[in-house]
Amino acid sequence: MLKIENLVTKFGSVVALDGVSMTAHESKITTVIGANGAGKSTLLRTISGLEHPAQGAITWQGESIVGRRPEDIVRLGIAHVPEGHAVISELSVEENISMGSLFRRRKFKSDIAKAMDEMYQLFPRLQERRKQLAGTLSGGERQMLAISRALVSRPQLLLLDEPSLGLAPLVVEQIIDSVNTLCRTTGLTVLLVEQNANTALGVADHGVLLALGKVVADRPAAELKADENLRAAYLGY
Amino acid sequence: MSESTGLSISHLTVKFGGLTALDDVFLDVAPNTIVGLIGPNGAGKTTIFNSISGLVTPASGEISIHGKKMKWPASHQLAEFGISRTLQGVGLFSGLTVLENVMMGADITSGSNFLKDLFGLSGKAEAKLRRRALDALAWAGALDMAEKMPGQLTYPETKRVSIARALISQPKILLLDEPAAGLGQDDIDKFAALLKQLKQRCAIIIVEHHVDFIGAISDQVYVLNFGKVISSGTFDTVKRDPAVLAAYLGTSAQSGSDALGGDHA
Amino acid sequence: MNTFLAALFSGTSRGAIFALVALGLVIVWRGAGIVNFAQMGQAMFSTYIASTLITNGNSYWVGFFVALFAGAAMGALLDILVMRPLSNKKKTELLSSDSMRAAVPVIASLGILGALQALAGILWAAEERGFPAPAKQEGFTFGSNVMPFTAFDLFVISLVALTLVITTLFFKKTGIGLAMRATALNQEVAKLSGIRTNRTRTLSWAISGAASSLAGLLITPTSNLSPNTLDLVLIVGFTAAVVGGLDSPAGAVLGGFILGMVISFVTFYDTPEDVFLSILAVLLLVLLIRPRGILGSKDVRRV
Amino acid sequence: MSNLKAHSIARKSLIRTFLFTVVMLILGSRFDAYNQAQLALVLILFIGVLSVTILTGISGQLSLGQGALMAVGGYSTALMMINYKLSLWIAIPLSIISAGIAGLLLGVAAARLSGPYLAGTTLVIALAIPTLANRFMSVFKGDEGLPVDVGYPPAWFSNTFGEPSYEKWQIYVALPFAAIALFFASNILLSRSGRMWRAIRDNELAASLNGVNYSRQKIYVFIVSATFAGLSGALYGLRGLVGPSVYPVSLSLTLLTAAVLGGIRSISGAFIGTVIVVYLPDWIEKALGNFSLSEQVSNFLPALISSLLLILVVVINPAGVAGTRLHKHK
Repeated sequence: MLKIENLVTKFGSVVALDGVSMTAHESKITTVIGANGAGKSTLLRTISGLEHPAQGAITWQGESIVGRRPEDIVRLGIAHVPEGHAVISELSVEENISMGSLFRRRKFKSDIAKAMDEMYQLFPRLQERRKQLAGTLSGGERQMLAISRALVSRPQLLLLDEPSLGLAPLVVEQIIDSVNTLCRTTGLTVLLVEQNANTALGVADHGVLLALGKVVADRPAAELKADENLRAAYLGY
Repeated sequence: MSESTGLSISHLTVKFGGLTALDDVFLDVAPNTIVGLIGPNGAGKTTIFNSISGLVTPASGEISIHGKKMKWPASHQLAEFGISRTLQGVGLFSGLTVLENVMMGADITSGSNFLKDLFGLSGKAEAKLRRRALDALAWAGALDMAEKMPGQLTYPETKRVSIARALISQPKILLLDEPAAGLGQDDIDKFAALLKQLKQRCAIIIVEHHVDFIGAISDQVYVLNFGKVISSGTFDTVKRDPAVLAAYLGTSAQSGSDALGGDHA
Repeated sequence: MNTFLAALFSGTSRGAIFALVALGLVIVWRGAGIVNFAQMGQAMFSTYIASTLITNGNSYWVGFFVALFAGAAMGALLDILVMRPLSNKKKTELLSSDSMRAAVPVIASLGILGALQALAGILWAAEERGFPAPAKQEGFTFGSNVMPFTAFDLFVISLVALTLVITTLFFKKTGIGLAMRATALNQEVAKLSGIRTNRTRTLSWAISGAASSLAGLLITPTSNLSPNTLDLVLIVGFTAAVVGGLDSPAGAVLGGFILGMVISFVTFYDTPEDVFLSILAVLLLVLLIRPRGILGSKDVRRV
Repeated sequence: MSNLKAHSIARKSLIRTFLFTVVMLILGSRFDAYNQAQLALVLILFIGVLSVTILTGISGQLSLGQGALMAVGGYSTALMMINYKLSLWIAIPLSIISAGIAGLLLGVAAARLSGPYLAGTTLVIALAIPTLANRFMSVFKGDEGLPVDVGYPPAWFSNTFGEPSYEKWQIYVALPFAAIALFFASNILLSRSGRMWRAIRDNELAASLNGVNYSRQKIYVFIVSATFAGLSGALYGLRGLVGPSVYPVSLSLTLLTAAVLGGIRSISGAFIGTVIVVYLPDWIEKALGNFSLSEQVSNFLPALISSLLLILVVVINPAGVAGTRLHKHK
């Protein structure tokens, strides 16, 4: 379980997160939604150690992870797929995926090939393009690759930042479905940040609505979907 | 396209490599109005600004400024055309004082030249420019920051300074790139009041994801998604448009014309 | 014909060494975004260490390997003591602009170069001294003809070729190599993949240090050793890296050989005095046509 | 910067220049012969360091080839003095023009380059230019070089002010030029051009959106910087010889070291840095007077210490000694 209490993150004097408290429950999909600039990405970046919070607590499996470096947080089983198909274009598909498992080579050498195979089963299109440079992939394929890169480290918690960004609806559906299946079959905990509220709430168990760095609603997803708050947060009425 | 049009764009198409970032976009901005551009991340809002301000070269499209058809301007020619632009990351010069930053906004109209500068004879022009800068700062409510460095300001303060810098050249068209980003509700309200005043002086185009704010101040709103204008009109009409709701909340009312895996910058 | 062959052989052997120097520069540039002007200062220093060991009765190979190790250690230290603290300072106002962020590490590396050269002067005096070659420096004989190609040339070329193959395999085939490439290309994604980017960056400095020490060991038998002798090698190596493309290892090798050939042919067919003018000409020509080098990637201006 | 009135920029620069000149004259009259020669050297190099301050500190472009521009100034002056028997008071201003043209050419190339590309290219230029001396032997006299010096004062000067020593005459020759350089540098930094150049340094894109044609401005910067370097080089050669050995690559690095140590963004920093670089060997000698050091050590100690200082300044406070004020806020 990931527990966040009163988290504040600032960029210089800009307050991006303003006292956020929320929880991501074991083996559930929790989605954080809200308009652009609401602080969703900052939340994930603070959890994964890319940003340092000004105050507040982040506890993972009962242990505080504030102040740790991103490369150590990955080792605790938290994998982050940042916004914008974060893959390395100059590396091949295979290299991008295996990059995510480098740190496990010593202890889990035998498992790595298996983990890679699972990724190819999850996204067969990546297997066809194994030797291609990531830069030659389409947007949707790159997003699949970024997710595989994170999943190959066998995380218990997946932080997924706007997988739908710039993708056609059909592709979004496919990616979200894969993540959903994975969560339901393997017990992976997912924290999904989305701009695309309806899609996200469609698969999530729980929804958190952010506006201007604050939590304005924190409810079961189905309930939130019907809430007036939602439209107001996006379109201002 | 009437004579009084402040700025008008038609058939604007921008491509990055194989990706179409903007697809046949149109935009009409009348003088003394505020036009808001909204849309989800990656819809192409900033790319429109970049096209107008010479930072990207459109594949095709036309631009008229003050009713006259023009070439797409180079970035350093904007001031000549009476266009000012603020940058998303504010873009202040970190090694210049606030006053100097604002003076930069009208440097090329100061009437000085290199030889005058070399012989120390630009004092008069400098003094004039300085007064204008102080006026602009005062107008933006940032007069007491004049001698500070940008690094010493709070974020809302840097926004004010960047507005002052954009205004000192007395532009006819002002492009504001996410001016409300990072501001709290209080500052947003103050800022909205500031912009409504500003409208008396020039046409304003705002790229913004803070829809609330856009709704409160804009005369016209254009909604972009996947590089296309999907809706335009007053905020009240736009927000009732199902296409807009779909774009924002992600119901699958989308056109679906995008090929599998296609993406947009 | 004999002059042509001589120029060709000498160009190959020089080109190999310049390729090595350029490769050292490229590795650090990709890994840390810094052009290390101290690189050949480190090489000079470690060659002096080798020279001292050999004069004191140790075998050539002891000196050789100690020098490689010393070069690597110096590279790592330089990163840990100077460059890493400097990159942590990014938030200060002076370093908040791109231009100064690019300039200041270059200035630091020049300071390191100056310090190493002065220290070498203090420890080993400024007079030139010879440095032994592990192979004969007389041309092979072919019938009654002396060929313009020596056993040492062969040694240089094969050793450089071996080094290039090993580094290529290291970068392409090993996990650490992948980690280093990932860090160089996208630090954030690398960190999120669990790669300890500080360590891999220090490793780039170390590998670059070892590569340039090797270049120092290979060039001093023909050019002698003094605190300043390798300055010119650095400048040629830098030109080679820029000509090939600063971010491309293959470009470094290509650039190295181009420069080796240019220098060699100018020396043989014209006069050695024109060497630097011809280097300048090659550099300006390439930069005017392809500002990012022959194999360099395009610079994308972002807003 | 407060209370600017018309023409007050020139006035402010004039006051600075006047004070500078008076202090230098007083120091020059008090010093012994050795220190007079050192002071003359400070004045000469100060102009060269200003060229780095303007180019790197103000406009953010790193050049390692200022020594080559100094050589252009030096050779032009020497050739005019030797071949056309021109007085140095005519030859030096003319040689500044030739340095300016070299700066223009460099600037055109530099406008396309940035960061390490520019640094490396200028370094290659610094290396290639002096080899021209051997290439065109008949004109430049190769490694031997062209002997020139400041000569002796004209009769009217000696009759009016008395016969100065050679060292003092060196000061009298260098000081007017240093004062003029200071005046122009001060004007530029206080006015619009200096502000534009700093803006380009801080944010090229934003500068461009504010109407600055930065490619053109970068060329201006190079021309101005080159004229300063050329002037410095002309005076530097008049210490006795103009030849390739007088303008080595290390000279460019000395200028850069001085500029960084003092504070790369200000005129006072340039002066402080020059004093440090010129006097450091003397200070070290004094400080270590009690130890008997071998020549090998004492020859290299100043270089070692100035290099270490350079590294320390860069790592601890990159804004330099005079830059603390600018640097204190985050």
